[in-house]
Amino acid sequence: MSANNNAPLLQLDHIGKEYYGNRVLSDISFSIEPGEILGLVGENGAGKSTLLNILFGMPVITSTGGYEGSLYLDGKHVHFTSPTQALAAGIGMVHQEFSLIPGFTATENILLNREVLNGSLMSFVFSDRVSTLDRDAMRQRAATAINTLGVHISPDMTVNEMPVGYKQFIEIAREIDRKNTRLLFLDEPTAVLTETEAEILLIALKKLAKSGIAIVFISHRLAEVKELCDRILVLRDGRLITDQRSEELSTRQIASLMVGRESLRKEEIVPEIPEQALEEVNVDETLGTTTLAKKKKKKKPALKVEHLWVDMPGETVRDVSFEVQKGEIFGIGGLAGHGKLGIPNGIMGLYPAGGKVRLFGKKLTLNKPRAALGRKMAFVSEDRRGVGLLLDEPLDWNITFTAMQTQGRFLIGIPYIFQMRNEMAMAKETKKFIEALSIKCTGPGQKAGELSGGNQQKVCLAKAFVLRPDILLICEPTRGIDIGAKTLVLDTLKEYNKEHGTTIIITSSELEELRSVCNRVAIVGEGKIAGVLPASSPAEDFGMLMLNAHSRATNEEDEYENAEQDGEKIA
Amino acid sequence: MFIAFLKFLMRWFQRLVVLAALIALGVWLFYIGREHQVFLDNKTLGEFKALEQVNVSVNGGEVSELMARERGVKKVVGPKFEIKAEVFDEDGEIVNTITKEIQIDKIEWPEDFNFNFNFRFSKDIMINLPTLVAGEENFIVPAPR
Amino acid sequence: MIKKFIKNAGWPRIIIALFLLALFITAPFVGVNVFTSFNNTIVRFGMNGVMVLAMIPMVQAGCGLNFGLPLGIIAGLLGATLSIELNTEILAKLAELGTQYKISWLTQEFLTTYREPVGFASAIIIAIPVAAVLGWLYGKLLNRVKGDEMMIATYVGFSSVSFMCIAWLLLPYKHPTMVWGYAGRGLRTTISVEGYWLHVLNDWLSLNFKDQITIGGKVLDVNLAIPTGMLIFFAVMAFIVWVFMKTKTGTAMTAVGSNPEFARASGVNVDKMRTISVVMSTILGAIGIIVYEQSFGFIQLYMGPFYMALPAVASILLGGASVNKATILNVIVGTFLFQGILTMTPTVFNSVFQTDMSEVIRLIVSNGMILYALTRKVRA
Amino acid sequence: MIRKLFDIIANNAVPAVFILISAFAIPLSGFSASYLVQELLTRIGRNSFLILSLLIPIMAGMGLNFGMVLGAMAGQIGLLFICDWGVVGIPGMVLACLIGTPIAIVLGIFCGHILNRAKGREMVTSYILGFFINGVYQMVVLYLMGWVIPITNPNLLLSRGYGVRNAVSLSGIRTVLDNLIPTVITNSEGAKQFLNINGAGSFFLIQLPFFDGTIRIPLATFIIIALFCVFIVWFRKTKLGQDMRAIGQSQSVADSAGIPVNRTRIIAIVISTVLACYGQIIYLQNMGTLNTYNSHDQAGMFSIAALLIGGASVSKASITNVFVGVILFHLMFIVAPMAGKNLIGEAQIGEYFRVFVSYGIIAIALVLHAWKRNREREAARRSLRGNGGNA
Repeated sequence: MSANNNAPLLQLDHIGKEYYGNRVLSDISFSIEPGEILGLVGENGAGKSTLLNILFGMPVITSTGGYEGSLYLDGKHVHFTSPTQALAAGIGMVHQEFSLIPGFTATENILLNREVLNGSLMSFVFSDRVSTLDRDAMRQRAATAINTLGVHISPDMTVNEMPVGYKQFIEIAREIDRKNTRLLFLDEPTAVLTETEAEILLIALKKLAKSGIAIVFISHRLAEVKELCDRILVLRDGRLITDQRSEELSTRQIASLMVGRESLRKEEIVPEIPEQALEEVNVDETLGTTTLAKKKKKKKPALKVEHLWVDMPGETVRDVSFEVQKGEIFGIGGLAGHGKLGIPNGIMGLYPAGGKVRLFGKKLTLNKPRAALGRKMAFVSEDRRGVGLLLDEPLDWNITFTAMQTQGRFLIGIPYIFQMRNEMAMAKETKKFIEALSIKCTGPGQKAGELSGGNQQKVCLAKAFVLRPDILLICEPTRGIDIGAKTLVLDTLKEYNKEHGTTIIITSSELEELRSVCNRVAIVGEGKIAGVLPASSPAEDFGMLMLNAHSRATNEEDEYENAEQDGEKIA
Repeated sequence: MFIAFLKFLMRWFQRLVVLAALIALGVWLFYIGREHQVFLDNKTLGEFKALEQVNVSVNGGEVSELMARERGVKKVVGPKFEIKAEVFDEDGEIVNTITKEIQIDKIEWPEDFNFNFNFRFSKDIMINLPTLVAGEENFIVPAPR
Repeated sequence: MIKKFIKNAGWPRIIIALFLLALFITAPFVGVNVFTSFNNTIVRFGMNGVMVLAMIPMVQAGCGLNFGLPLGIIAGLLGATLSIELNTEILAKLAELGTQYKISWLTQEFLTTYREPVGFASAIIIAIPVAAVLGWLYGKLLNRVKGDEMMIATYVGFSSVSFMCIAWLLLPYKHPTMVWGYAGRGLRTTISVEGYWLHVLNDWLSLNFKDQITIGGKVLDVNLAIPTGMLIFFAVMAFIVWVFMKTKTGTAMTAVGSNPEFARASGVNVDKMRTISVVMSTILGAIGIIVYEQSFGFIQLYMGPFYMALPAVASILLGGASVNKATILNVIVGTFLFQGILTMTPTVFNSVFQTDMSEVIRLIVSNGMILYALTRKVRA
Repeated sequence: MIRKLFDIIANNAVPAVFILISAFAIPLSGFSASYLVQELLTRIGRNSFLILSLLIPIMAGMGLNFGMVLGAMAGQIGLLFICDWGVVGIPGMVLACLIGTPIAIVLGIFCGHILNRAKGREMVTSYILGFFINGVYQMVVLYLMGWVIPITNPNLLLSRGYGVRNAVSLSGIRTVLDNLIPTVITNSEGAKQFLNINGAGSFFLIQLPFFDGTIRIPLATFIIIALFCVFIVWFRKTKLGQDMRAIGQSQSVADSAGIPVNRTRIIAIVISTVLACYGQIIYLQNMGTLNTYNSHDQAGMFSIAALLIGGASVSKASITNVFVGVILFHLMFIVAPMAGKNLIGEAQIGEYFRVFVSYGIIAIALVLHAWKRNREREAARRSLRGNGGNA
């Protein structure tokens, strides 16, 4: 330990980070004292994970050019280039994904790579790794660590037999067992816990803090954050917005700080687009008015989804129902991992799904991508490199392949008997889109893998446009591309909607983006629709919808009340 | 820091010791495990006439009967062996029994001995029985190639 | 420029090409007749070409290198042996059909003149459905074990060969040229195709030169026999594969190999495409072995097909293919290089060192090439 | 419940089928019990060590180490040297091991590096690597030995003056280990006969009155194998063993816990290669002749087949699997040709049958493993949905 007792345990000084010219963090400064619990909140993409990566010395940071600013531990300047260094310095981290070995017992997992060893003669010649394990001592240490948390888990239970909540405790116990751990980062530790488990955890964390360990707690459950933490930091768009004591903030305030009030400027622009779109296609129900609807026959919605469930790993959809009108741009938002991506993927048949989906009144066969494509739906996947593109093939293949396979275009010959690729037609079509979307490339023959992220996304769009879809489903259209390309992609979508009257469903984690493009936005939480709002609704409403969707149903009402009261006080 | 370095040094030292021990073990195994051919020669060499009959055994093993001008071969393992020769006269009576321990690698060859380069490393020797029986020292001659 | 070329071609390929070039250059100086060697290379190219071609569909569909080629070879062997066993019956049946349906050209006379090509064709025609069935089953199996195709393919090949060893003994073949004389049953280890379809492709339109030329005061025999027919056959097969890869199905297959998720999202039935590729590969393997046998002169049964996949796999990799991308050009270049080395090393090394190192070089080059391909990162 | 039953059957199906085959084939072959037991004991002594060398890479999640032939080659090179130098008996064997060890370590490190570059397809890579190193081995033994590498014994070299002969007699070490502690089991009558022939004193004689026939037991070899089993049990308890188990289950978790994954994987392969080297030396001391260019070829395949027949899988294997496997596999090996001959009148059929079984069993094991893994992946995905609630 350092002799300098006045210095804070950890101090961040003007930390910033850019990924390929894309700024994700700027000018973050704060400090943590021993025994303090800090709540770190922010939307997805606000920069929380990047901040953690920097503090934990993850290789992602070093391999992308390091970071700006400096870190001080006990007043001494530190720079971690690998997690091992961070661990050695006493920083522990519990990740969102479990880092446990399923076939091992709790003991083995807690003491992974820190096993208690018996001495052995062989270790002189080889290394300590040939010493045998002292199982009894290990079990005792594991039991101590588990007891500190106040739960009762047998140290001999194997992890794959445990309920999810237990796994989380084992993860934390592992960090506690590390003797030198002084600072603990917990990334959404309660997300998988039941209510009682979460309570036990919070108590345990408080106890830990009393023993002098500083804790940084990251969660979307604001009530928890407020209850547990001494101080709350709100991160938005890579900036530190607030650093206040938790008593001074209400959950509602936190929520609005997270979503941002400055976006009023954008809101002024938003309403224009839906109005235009509405006039052209004469669809009205979108904004809740019914006046124009009577002129036309009661039209069937373009897409009607009832009780949809989708089994997509990490993005499970439980029970979702909504309607989208013809010509509308419909947004689906929500936090990552809550199933918003599962909806379009499920409709397109890419993951096992059930429920009822009707296209213009006719039932759609689920679980068959071919059926969905055959009904003139097109899909742009969120996993561009994994699903969206043939990285090793030229652009013309990428753009025309789906149309070729499902609509029999770009082929010459006799259908069902002998059909060859019409490479001329393919190249011609591709050139058309290269020009229209100004895709930067050497020509239709260039491989898709060689393009930049933004241009790859345009290729994905072109692939969908070639299909001349009635309904276009787009996931995360702006993920991982730079700002210039972002606006271009969004503008393209708007234009396409205007020109062809195509119904577009956009799924995105960036709420602002949805609000700027869509007519209506649905917020998904826990695999269900939390609510559908017109894009022009105030940002706070969206924020509360997201956060409420996230918190447990039992807490919901109390929280609202508290929030309102708090809000009044502040006002 | 320094202690860590010492530990590192110590470990390498220990490894070197083990390595050296293993090499030494190899050399020792080579020394004790090598099989040699010992040719037994009952021919006249210089002043020593071939013997009528001699029964020879090596390390108490099988006995070979060698008549005059006969040659036999025995295999021995290791650097040392004991040879036992029983000399018979014309009537088949034992006249002389000689037991001799021979250390192959300690054989002193005469100065003027003409052998090729790796002879000393070679594993085969020949014993001239008449010379041996006569009690002379230089009864060991190079093995036939 | 050169750097880019090296990067595109890959250093092992360049080393091997230079090695082959060096062999060709040294050959005349050590008294090896370059023309004969070159001719041999061409013949062996034709013999092996179709089997190497068999690698393309599976590689393109993402099933990896077809180490299970022996399965196709077995189908070919069945076709070959049956065509000999049933040779007279087939000819008689054809003649009967000719008279029955009044096909003017299908006469007894025609069949006598073209007995050999008909026999060859019948071998292929019998082999194809067998290969298709085996390939279909094999494809279904490979679809269940995605990710481990290559190892399983190897052992499917091995076990099918050893299974057929039992079958060759027990199958009721009767033809006296094929079964063991003393037992009257059980097929022989090698069966001559002489009198049936030996060299039907080699001799068809073959170009023969016989001349003597003098280079630098040395008289050199030029004795060339270019197996035009076999090369044409290979070209036709290559063309068929090339055209197939350009069809709608072929395109879908390539996409499946390139990114199965993309293909699935585009409405392609991934498993079906993979099965088709395996069936194609197996059929090509079956045809390939028959072409090989007509030139080699013998049908090799029992453990004969055991290691036949390895040279074919090595050839296509040598030609520049990777574990998931292969073209016709890879096949041509690779087969030529590989067979070139196989023909040149024994002759040249024999003349220089008076020993035959060709077996060792074959082992190192072919397996080294496969290792190189396996250890390359597939996707960044 | 039904699933559990299915699992139990599936896990032990292979040994069960082989027990069944043997039950039919043994009476068909007409071999006497004492002959079978004698043959089996010999083969257990001969092969167990080689098979045991496969266990450690399986523990480290690297699958079946087809690269064990590398170790076998290293062992053979050691044997060639002691043959040349004429070192015999137990010292000869130990010296061969000492010479083989560094070669095996170097080859193992090489193999480990290659396999680290081909993660996810270790098996096919190690398999091809075996062929590749076989080429290098042939080059060394056939061209360099006697030329660059000093080998002088004319009994070893080809008549051309360099290169080693195809068949090398290992008379100097033949069965030295097997007969180090000579042990015989027989009945009282056999004992009398035996003593008449061999003289008293130099044998452990175990008399079992009910026993029919005379059986020699390679006791020293068994002791070595037992020691090796103890080693494996001990190794599992070490930190290194624990790390390997961790890596075998999840490389990424092990890596994030700070375990040097690649290095540990290399160590696993090195250990396996070195042990295979010793295994091959033990194998060949029993055989008594070294087929310079073929002996190692089959070592890998037969060992792997035996292990799988013992009920092991690509990801899980125990010492029990080794012994069950070696007994069942070799029982079939001994019995099949005779059974084939008596059944169909063709010994050849039995020969081919056992080859077919060896390859077939590996193919089936690989298929089952891949199948199971893909199924588990599906199940894991399904459970992901299940824990959050129902649709």
